[in-house]
Amino acid sequence: MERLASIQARIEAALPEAKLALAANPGASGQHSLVVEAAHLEAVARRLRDDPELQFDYLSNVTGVDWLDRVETDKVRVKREYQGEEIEVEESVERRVPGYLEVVYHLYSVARGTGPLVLRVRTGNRTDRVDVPSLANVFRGAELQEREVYDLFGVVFTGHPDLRRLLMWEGFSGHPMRKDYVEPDDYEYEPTPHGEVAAKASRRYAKRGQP
Amino acid sequence: MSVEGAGLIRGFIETGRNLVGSYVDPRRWVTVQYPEERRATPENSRVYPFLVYDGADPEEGLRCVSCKICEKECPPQCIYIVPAQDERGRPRKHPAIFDIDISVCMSCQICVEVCPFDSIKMDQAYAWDREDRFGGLLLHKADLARPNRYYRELHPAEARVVDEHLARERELRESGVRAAVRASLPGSGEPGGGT
Amino acid sequence: MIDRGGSRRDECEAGGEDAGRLEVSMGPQHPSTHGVFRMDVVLEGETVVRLKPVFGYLHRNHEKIAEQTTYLGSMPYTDRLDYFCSLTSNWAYALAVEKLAGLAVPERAEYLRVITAELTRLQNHACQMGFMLQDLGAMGTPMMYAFREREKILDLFESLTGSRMMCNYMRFGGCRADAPAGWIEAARGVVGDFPRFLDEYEALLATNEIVMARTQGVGVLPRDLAINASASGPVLRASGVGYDIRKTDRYGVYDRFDFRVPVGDHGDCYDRFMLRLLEMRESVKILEAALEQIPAGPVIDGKVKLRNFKPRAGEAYGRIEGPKGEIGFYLISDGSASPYRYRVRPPSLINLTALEEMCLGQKVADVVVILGSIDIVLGEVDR
Amino acid sequence: MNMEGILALTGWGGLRWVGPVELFERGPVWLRDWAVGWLPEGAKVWAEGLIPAVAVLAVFGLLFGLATVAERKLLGRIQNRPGPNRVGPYGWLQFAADGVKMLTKEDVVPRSADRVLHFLAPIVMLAPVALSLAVIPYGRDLVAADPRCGLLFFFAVGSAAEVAAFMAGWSSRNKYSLLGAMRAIAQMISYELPLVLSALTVVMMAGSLSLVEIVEAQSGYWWGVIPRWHVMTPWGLAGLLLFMAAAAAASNRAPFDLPEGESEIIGGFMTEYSGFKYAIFFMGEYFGMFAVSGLAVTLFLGGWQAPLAVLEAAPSYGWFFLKLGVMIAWFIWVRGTLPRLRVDHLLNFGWKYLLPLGALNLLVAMVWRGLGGWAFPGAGAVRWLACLAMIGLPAILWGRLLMRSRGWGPRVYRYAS
Repeated sequence: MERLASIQARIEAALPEAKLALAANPGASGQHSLVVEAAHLEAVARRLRDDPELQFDYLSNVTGVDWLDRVETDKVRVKREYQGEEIEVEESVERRVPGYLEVVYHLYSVARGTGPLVLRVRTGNRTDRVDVPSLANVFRGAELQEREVYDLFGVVFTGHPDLRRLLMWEGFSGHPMRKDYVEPDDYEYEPTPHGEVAAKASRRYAKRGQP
Repeated sequence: MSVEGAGLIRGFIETGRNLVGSYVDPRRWVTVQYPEERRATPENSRVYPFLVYDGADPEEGLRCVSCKICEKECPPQCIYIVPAQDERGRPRKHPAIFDIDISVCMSCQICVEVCPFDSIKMDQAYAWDREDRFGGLLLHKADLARPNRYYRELHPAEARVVDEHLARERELRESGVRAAVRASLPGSGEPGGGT
Repeated sequence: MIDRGGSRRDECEAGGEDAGRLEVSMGPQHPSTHGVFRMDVVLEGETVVRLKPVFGYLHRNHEKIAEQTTYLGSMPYTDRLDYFCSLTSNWAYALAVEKLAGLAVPERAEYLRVITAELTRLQNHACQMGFMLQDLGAMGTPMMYAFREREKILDLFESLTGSRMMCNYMRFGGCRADAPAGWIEAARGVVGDFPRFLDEYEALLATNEIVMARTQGVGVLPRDLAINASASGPVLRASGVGYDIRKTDRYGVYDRFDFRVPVGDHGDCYDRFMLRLLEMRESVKILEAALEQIPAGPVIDGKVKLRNFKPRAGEAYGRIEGPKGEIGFYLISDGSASPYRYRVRPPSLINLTALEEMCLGQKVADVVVILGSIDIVLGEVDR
Repeated sequence: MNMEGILALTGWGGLRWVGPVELFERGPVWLRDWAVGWLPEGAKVWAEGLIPAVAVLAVFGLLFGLATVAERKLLGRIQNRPGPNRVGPYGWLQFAADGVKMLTKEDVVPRSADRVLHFLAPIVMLAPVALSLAVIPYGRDLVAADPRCGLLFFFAVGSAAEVAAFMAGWSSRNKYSLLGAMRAIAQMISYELPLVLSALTVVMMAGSLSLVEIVEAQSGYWWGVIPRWHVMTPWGLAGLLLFMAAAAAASNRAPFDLPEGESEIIGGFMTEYSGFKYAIFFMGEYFGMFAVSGLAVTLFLGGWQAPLAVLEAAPSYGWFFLKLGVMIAWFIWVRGTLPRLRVDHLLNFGWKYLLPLGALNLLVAMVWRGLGGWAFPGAGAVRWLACLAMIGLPAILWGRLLMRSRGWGPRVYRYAS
């Protein structure tokens, strides 16, 4: 934790506009993380890589996490009029906490043998503000993994050189790793690109007069 | 300093040695002529689960109490259990239906590990085939039941531990019952009874 | 413009930049793509001018399955990621969960883990070299030698874990079962015989002029790109980076063994090939020491619950040096019986990041060799 | 067997007592004459051509079957496994089962293939190779045809296989087939040259293009023990090695099996062939291997000549087929040992290595003949060694130069600290 705080201080000193937050890990592993604002992600990552004291040059793992919208209930005491007199009652107020998608990066240093440094970046929500800057230009190793996160979670990486689906086929709709993804009953009838290819081929052969 | 071409010649010598060696050196020969020869399976080897029964009756002797723990823990969820009921409709500690879909089972042995009653164990089979792809691979209680004798043959070391453990439990249970009976009898004069 | 469904004539008639180029879809059904991997290759003559890997033919969403089952229930699925190295996948997953829940592992179990992991490395490297030589066109001879040795190691696995490939052996806080009587001696015998096979391999292949001509200077992955593209395992080390997680993280009891990490200077297929040979020699050293030192004692922490295992909320990333590279598991627990997030870091997939750079300008025959030298298993690439 | 003699039919109507040696040696020729004798005068000239042709095809057809089994068994043993051992005694009838399988398989022709060429390609592949078997002398007087230009005929006919390969590759309309066909053309054309060049050495020394005469030029023994085969001379030894390297390439055998290259381009020009057509291709390749092996035996290994004078009692064609078997075993051993070359290495090897060495070998042969007049004690050994050095040293040094110029060589590895 102290080490992470010193890294945070170092980065904030170098990049004053970038605000980092420490996210503590309640588990036993002691792997705490730094939360970066999406706008400064690339600069922070570049700094982490190039800083001669840190040298986090190896992006081991990139993954997404889907945090659903939650409904939290707060207990509030309110004054209510009841049978003519005012009394204080406890009421529960439902508060909707918007969910978000999170991209988690695990950085290591090959040069120093240190790590992991966990970086997290969050999207605005789960529906329309799902873009995060791509790290593929800082770490080539992010290229395929970001494609996978895009494919399975629907995080859009701006600036990615080749953002296509990785594991699911092109034309597939939905993002299977999201928590609210509903599996179709029957995969057999999903449209696949092959149908289009077959139709095109048959048109061409018909034109040429081949069987 | 090596002569160009020496590497190729070294390779020829090596394959030539293996050509001859396959006739004389058993360490170079791992092939088994399958239908005629079968390699012995080691004791730990596993394929699919079976149900153990004690005594002679494969139905009543089943150790399974249909607690459904294995059904819940099975990763691919290939176990299906319906508990038996007595005449009055109360659940009995016995499975009415115990099916395992072998086409889904991945032989992971987790059901065996989680079973608190030592009633499901892993079978061994060198080759296992069925002609019917669907029905033939759905094993019912009758297909799965095997005597404890069979288990002892398959996994002798493991079965010894299990048998000892079960015997101890039975002893405890029976002595507990006896103690309870004695305790309920007034004026029981036997010293040290029911401890 | 290339018409994907079209024939040669269409492409040649199309004119423009792509005239005279041939787009070949190598895979998903191709003898040398190690399964159902596909590469869209554009050729000029036989020279590769563009290569796009296409993934997902074996995708089964392993991570989603794991998020819907218990912690223990995912263990047999990790066997099926890299079906050549089930034991190292097991270990990586067990390690991640142990970090998540703060569990300690008995000493004997740590030794058994090292032994099984190094045996896995031996058989994986041997077979990888065999497959690569198969891709080079060596008619299966090296592969058969590798499989001959692998057979002996798989026999050991079967008598220890009950299964030859889908071992499902590690548990949180230890290993599932102790070694049966005589197993350690049998393992010693197999390990003792292994250097003979390595000598044989070296004589057959290491100085073979055709192998050198086919692999030296082919598929070069420069040092900086290797680090930047997150290559790991022998691929990273062949590019001149002496990074071995067994040394860096010192997980398990690896700090008790004396072994060296071979490093290549060229980053080509020959280096990747030879490094695996040298790594096997080091693994034999580790195994000999481990089989000598293994202490008596329990193999699993009896207090760890098998059922209803619920680590407290938190997250952990655990990784080990698998035969193919860094295999890691990232887990987020919300305190329930199944992980909230379960992620596999697949070394096979991530090592393919720089595949296009390695293949550009090479011949089409080199593409399969480069792919073979990276060592992928599609069960892990597509998950 | 009656050791005194056997009543044999020598030609039409002539009966006489012969010994077993002569019976086996002359038997095939007598059998032919006897069969021809039954026919009317006009048909005899046809029959005299046809009977050897049928005999050659039958013998090599059977040899093809046995060679496939032998190849699989030998490869199996090299790889420490038994190989086919189920059909027939020790699996030797496997080829019959394979044949039945091939014949009953569906013949798949791609929809967009050029059907005529696709159909013709296997035939065009097999026919010239079978023709080239005609000029090889299998035994004393056992040759289907003995034109004055036998060797020329062999190479001329053999090069038609290139057309077949390209026909197959082009007509299949498959990208892998096309790649395979292009490789086949490049390879066969480049390797015909070193092949011819190394054969040319023999022609020069024997002074004839007729294969029968070339074999006869190798008769006799030095000091009564060492046969006067060409391979026993330095230029002959080098010629044989060059010839075998080029022959492997010309017949698409490992390590030069790039046109098939199944790990890279699936099956090369044979990708879209199945069933019987594939079997014909397969047969064509084996016939090609037999033809070049037979030629190598003829040119360098003394053809049907026995290795020792005392062994001349055995029938001459037996010696030929024994040597042929050794050649085939060599091809199989190579296949079990070596990985495949890459196409540019292959062309480099052909043009930059085999071709200059082939030319040099001609020179060595000339020197060998020129030094034949030496008559001091030990002159034979000096001449032998001098000629060997003349071809051997350049071969090693030139090979080293070619390897080193590309930076190929063994490496030493370091360990991370």
